[in-house]
Amino acid sequence: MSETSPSAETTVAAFDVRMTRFVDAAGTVLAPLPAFAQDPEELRRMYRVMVETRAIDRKAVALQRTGQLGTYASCLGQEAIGTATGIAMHADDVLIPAYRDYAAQFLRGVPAESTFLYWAGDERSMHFPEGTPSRHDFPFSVPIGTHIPQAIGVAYAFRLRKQPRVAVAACGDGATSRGDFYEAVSSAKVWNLPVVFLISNNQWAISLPRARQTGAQTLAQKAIAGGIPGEQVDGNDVIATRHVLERALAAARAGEGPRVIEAVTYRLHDHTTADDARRYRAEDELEDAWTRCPIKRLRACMATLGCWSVADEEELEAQAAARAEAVAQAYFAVQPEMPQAIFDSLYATLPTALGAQRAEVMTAPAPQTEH
Amino acid sequence: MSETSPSAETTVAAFDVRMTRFVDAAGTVLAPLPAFAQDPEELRRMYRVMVETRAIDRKAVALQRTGQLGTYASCLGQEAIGTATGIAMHADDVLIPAYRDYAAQFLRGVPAESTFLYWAGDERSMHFPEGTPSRHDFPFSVPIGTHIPQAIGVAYAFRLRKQPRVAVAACGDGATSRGDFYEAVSSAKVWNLPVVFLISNNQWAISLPRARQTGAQTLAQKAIAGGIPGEQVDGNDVIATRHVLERALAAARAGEGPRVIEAVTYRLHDHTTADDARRYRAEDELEDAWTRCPIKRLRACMATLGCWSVADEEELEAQAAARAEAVAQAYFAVQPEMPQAIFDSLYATLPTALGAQRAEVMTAPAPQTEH
Amino acid sequence: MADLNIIEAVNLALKSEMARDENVLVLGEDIGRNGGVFRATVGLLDAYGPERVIDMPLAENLIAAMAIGLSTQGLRPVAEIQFSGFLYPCLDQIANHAARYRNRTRGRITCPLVIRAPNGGGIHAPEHHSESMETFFAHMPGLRVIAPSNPARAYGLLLAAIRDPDPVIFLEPTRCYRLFKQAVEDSGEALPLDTAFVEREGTHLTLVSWGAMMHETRLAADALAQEGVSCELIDVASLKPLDMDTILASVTKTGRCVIVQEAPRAYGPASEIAANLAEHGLLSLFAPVLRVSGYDTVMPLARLEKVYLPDVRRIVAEVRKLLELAPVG
Amino acid sequence: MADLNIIEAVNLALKSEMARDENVLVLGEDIGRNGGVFRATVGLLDAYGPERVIDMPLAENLIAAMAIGLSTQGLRPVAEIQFSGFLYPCLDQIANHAARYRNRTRGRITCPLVIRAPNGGGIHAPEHHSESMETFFAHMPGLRVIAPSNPARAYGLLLAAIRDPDPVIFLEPTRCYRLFKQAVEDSGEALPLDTAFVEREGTHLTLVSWGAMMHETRLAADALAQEGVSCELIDVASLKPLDMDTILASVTKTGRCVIVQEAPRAYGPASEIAANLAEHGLLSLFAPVLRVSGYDTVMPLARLEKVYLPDVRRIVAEVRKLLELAPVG
Ligand SMILES: Cc1ncc(C[n+]2csc(CCOP(=O)(O)OP(=O)(O)O)c2C)c(N)n1
Ligand SMILES: Cc1ncc(C[n+]2csc(CCOP(=O)(O)OP(=O)(O)O)c2C)c(N)n1
Ligand SMILES: [Mg+2]
Ligand SMILES: [Mg+2]
Repeated sequence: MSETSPSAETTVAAFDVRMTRFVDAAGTVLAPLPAFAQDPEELRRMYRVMVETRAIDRKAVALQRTGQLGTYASCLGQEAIGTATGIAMHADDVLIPAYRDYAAQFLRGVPAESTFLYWAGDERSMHFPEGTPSRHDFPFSVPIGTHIPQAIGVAYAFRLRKQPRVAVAACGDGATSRGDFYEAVSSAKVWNLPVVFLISNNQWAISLPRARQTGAQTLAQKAIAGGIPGEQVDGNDVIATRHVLERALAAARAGEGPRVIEAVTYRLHDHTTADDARRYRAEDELEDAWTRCPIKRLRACMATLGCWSVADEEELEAQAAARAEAVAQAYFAVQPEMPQAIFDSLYATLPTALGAQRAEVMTAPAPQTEH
Repeated sequence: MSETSPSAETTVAAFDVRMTRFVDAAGTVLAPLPAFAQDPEELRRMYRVMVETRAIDRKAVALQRTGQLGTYASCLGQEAIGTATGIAMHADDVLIPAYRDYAAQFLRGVPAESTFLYWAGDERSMHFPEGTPSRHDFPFSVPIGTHIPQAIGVAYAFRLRKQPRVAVAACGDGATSRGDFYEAVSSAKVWNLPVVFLISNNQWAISLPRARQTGAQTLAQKAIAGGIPGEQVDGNDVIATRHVLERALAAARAGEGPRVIEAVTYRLHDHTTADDARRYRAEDELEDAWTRCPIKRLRACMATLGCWSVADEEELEAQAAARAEAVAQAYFAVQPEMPQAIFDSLYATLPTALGAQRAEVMTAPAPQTEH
Repeated sequence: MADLNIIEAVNLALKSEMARDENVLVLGEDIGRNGGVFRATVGLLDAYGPERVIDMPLAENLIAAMAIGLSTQGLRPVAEIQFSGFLYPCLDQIANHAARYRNRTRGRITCPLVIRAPNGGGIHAPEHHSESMETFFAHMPGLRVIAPSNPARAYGLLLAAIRDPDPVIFLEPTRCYRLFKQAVEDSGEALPLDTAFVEREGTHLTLVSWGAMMHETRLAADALAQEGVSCELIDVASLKPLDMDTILASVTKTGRCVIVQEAPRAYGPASEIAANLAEHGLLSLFAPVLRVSGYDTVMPLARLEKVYLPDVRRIVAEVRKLLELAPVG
Repeated sequence: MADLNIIEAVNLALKSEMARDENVLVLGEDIGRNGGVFRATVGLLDAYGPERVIDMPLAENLIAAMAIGLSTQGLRPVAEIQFSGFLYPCLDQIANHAARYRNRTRGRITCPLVIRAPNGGGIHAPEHHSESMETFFAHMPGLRVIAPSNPARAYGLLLAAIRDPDPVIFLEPTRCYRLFKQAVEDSGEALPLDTAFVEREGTHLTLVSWGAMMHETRLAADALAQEGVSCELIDVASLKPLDMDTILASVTKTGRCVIVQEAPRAYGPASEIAANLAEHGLLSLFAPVLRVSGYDTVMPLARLEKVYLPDVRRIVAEVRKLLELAPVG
């Protein structure tokens, strides 16, 4: 092989990926905080959402362990991302979520008992209440990543109608290996769409570690394949996460086009309650990850800033526990659907050809509520 | 929105895309040539392949226009890439081609009449002759891009067996919009596979111009999504194209992993003979593209270097025309297959359940050969 | 009232509905300036602009997903998939999302979208361009699957499909796109979905088909009429939901049924019709229910595609076989 | 000879065949250290190493394509798709490539691969985990589709599938994975493909099923036996190619047939069997061919999945209906 003379090669494009962090794992503030984070009430608000989300999440796991809920996917350790998302989005934006984005859903008006109902296996859980921002939102997409290209259509509708709205398509690290993710990223800039792709990189896709998911050094750089900005953020730093999300949403809303955000976090729980991560994950990795817990971090930060006391903490713990219990009770109170419900939202009007099937179901013995 | 202090953001990754060119459109040598190109015989060889390929290609178009061939996809203007590929690959590498890579196929032993037979609609065209390198190769994949992830399996087999072989997966600019392309690029480095992804960016996917295919500034940068090197090459400069291909193949063979090459070229013909590009493409764009024709360029370069004469050109033209005519005759001489052929390669052994269907076909009137 | 072929009728329906409802938009590969590879969308770009006539990157999965996203926002996307074999990458989005959103959100999110594609072979097209895709969609709960067989039905059923509040797969008969013309009025009137059309009344047997094979079946009925065999001719038109009432009424009358499909035989659409006859029509049947179909082979390339495709000869032969088993009168 | 459940039998077949043939390798999501979400691949990583037990990135289309690439090189990949609803992204690769390479290269390139997946519902799994996917594959020419119903058949048919020189889709009955055990010998002996199994002889009617529904059907036959109804019980096992000879022989004897499937009714696998009976068995039939099936609804989430799933009660009810129409003896 010949040596190439330098003049035969020229650089035609260059890219970089940046990472944003304001608060480190110990709670130390590393850089001047964004304006919203200079308001202690805002810090307390974010903290409260994270703690309540965790309490509800723990309740769901407890219900599953006692046979009162189906398989459940915990958001333990990832509360900062959902919280930042729920706060950063405007009411009439559209959230196309991944299944650990509970905090964002709660902030947008999904009652937590709906979440429980979803994992119990009841479609009404995805009806979402009228009059809340969640009414615009998509339900979880279990087929990983397949919802992401749908965001292209949603954002296209906003552009067509000249609405100042943004679609936020959220997914995990595993989802970024799929063609679905890529086809959305690759095309979003063709129409300069108001869409933000938010990756919660929690380092694992069930048992597959991030490093074996793709050869890419960062997931943010997958944006480059679509010619759009990609950036990393410390997803356990709720301030940084909210900051980059607000910046991306504002840019998209202002017509500056799509963006990819990789929020780096860690899945502190098993993949779901049906999984046992000890099978494939080293204990010390998990222990180490706990040191970066987003809740601990914000608490330490607030303590340093002098806006959070032991009494505040105790009061919040009690509140959160009460809320989680109330959610469980609300969930228990939901009456089962009638069997014919499996036909009644299938089409706008049930085709005649299906009438006999529906009738058959109505004469069958009534199902019992199971969890 | 707050201003971000610089210290909150750090650069975590940086990438660039380079472009290689040795000979410009006028045939001027821009940089010291690689060793192979310092041998006039090698230049003449590459030139001959390109000219013969073009003659055969024109013959195919002529046959189609006179009703003697089905829809045909011309490689007009893209002869350099196929030629470079066919020369750069080793005999036992595997070519997983796109449908304009005729020159590469010819160099690997596919008889040109097979190409004609393919577009006439005869599956025997993809049988490829024993004892030639093409025997390892894949047939064209009409569903755009779907063959690319298959290269992952092929290259994995090489790695598993510790064979010094490389899989070359070729596609057009349009194909790079597909999840198939991405899933291959995204995963190739996970196993550090010996695979080269070769994009012939001819600026159009039927009527869609490159700029509306994706937001990416270059197609080479799609490599970054998989954490692998991506580079551009002037695909109308056969020397540069062969150089970067040989370099990529050697690297892959040496265990240095996968790579993406975007060869920038132009589709001088309609998409296929079923297309009329005047419907959507400006005449002056086409005229301008002709000034960068790879054949003209190498001829000018050789003329300057003093290794190509008018007499050489005339002799080659005559040879190429004769070869194209011989190909057509060989194609005409192929006898039609029997109707039951539609069953006979369906399974290794035809399941009993299908015996009656095969028998039915054998008693049906024999089909007439149509083009 | 103009004489139109099927592709012109499709084009007219699109034009007409885009004019009537600004929420209707079309998307697909090469559908803008190029007017679509079969010219179904000719003139739409000039009439309605690039925002409503969207040339798509080369990714069918994206086309389906984008159509879903658009439809959830109350738009009425009509997506074109260029050739039948390229519908496979859409199946995931259609089965797992389009067909389900209404049900899984108990009516909150809906997908009033249409996916149009040419279906079937017979035009000497390249590989993967000639597949018959009905079964894949007809087996998916929550969808409608329409396969028009002539210009008037293409027009009227496409209007109905676009206006329908649920996802509709609209499979057009490739080989009949330009085969014949018919007077089609741009009346803006939709034809009913879920309804089979009795195209010709007859007494000896019922011939059932849809899409491109209706044409061969019609010709076979003509040929059989010459021999004194009176065929009732049914165009299924809507494969899902399937109007078995119309087919059963006919078979109850004739006692004999031959179903003609282009798709491979095994697990094809004709089997569903035959199964329903075996369940609900058994007592009326004088003779076996026969299926004339493509073979269980990969769709052959152009040179042998005629071997695969059911044609008048094969339909007539099956009918004669049937009449030997159960002679008329 | 150990007592094994179906998942253990699958695991044993994989282990056994990987030991016998070094070209066999497995790939899929979470199949390595985690042993697969259903534990079908437990122990393989330790026994055969990461080169032959390949944990895949989260992309089913890639899994199918990679399996194809591997198989073209003479390897024998056995891919696992984690849940049935995630087979959709594989359909393009399977229909357009795996099922065609042999035919389109006239025998030069072949795809001796297996794609295994759990099939069907009944385990209260999340959305999209409980689909019945037979029809999609059974309609594709060039494939084989196997649906074992018990441990011994899972073992013997999986060996056969891996050794077969053509692509095989192997759909495992999710809800029966751990439902019962059976003595399975690690004999290395494959069962024949293309063959239905007469599991129990009977005289009054033929009950036909496969996969998970075989279990319900068997229980129904037991219940009916109590009432003096003698059912011949057929496990189709191989949906493609379909062994109609065995089914026809039985129906010729009994004159009555009920087919049980979990998939949605319309255009489902039972329709193909019923259609064949309407064609080749009509004269033997005393009564309509009945299909007990899932409804034409989206597979409900856990709380209502039992409403959807055929069970002993529904099977027995259909049989009683049939016997009313055509009483025995
Ligand atoms: C298409 C598809 N394939 C496989 C699965 C099974 N599955 C559920 S979650 C999961 C891993 C997802 O990983 P990631 O995207 O990182 O999200 P996380 O669970 O870590 O939040 C897999 C493989 C699925 N749900 N969908
Ligand atoms: C999956 C699929 N979709 C659509 C088509 C129809 N089609 C054939 S070639 C082509 C454009 C291909 O563009 P590109 O990849 O740039 O290759 P080129 O033809 O320019 O060489 C299209 C859309 C196809 N063959 N396959
Ligand atoms: Mg993850
Ligand atoms: Mg191109």
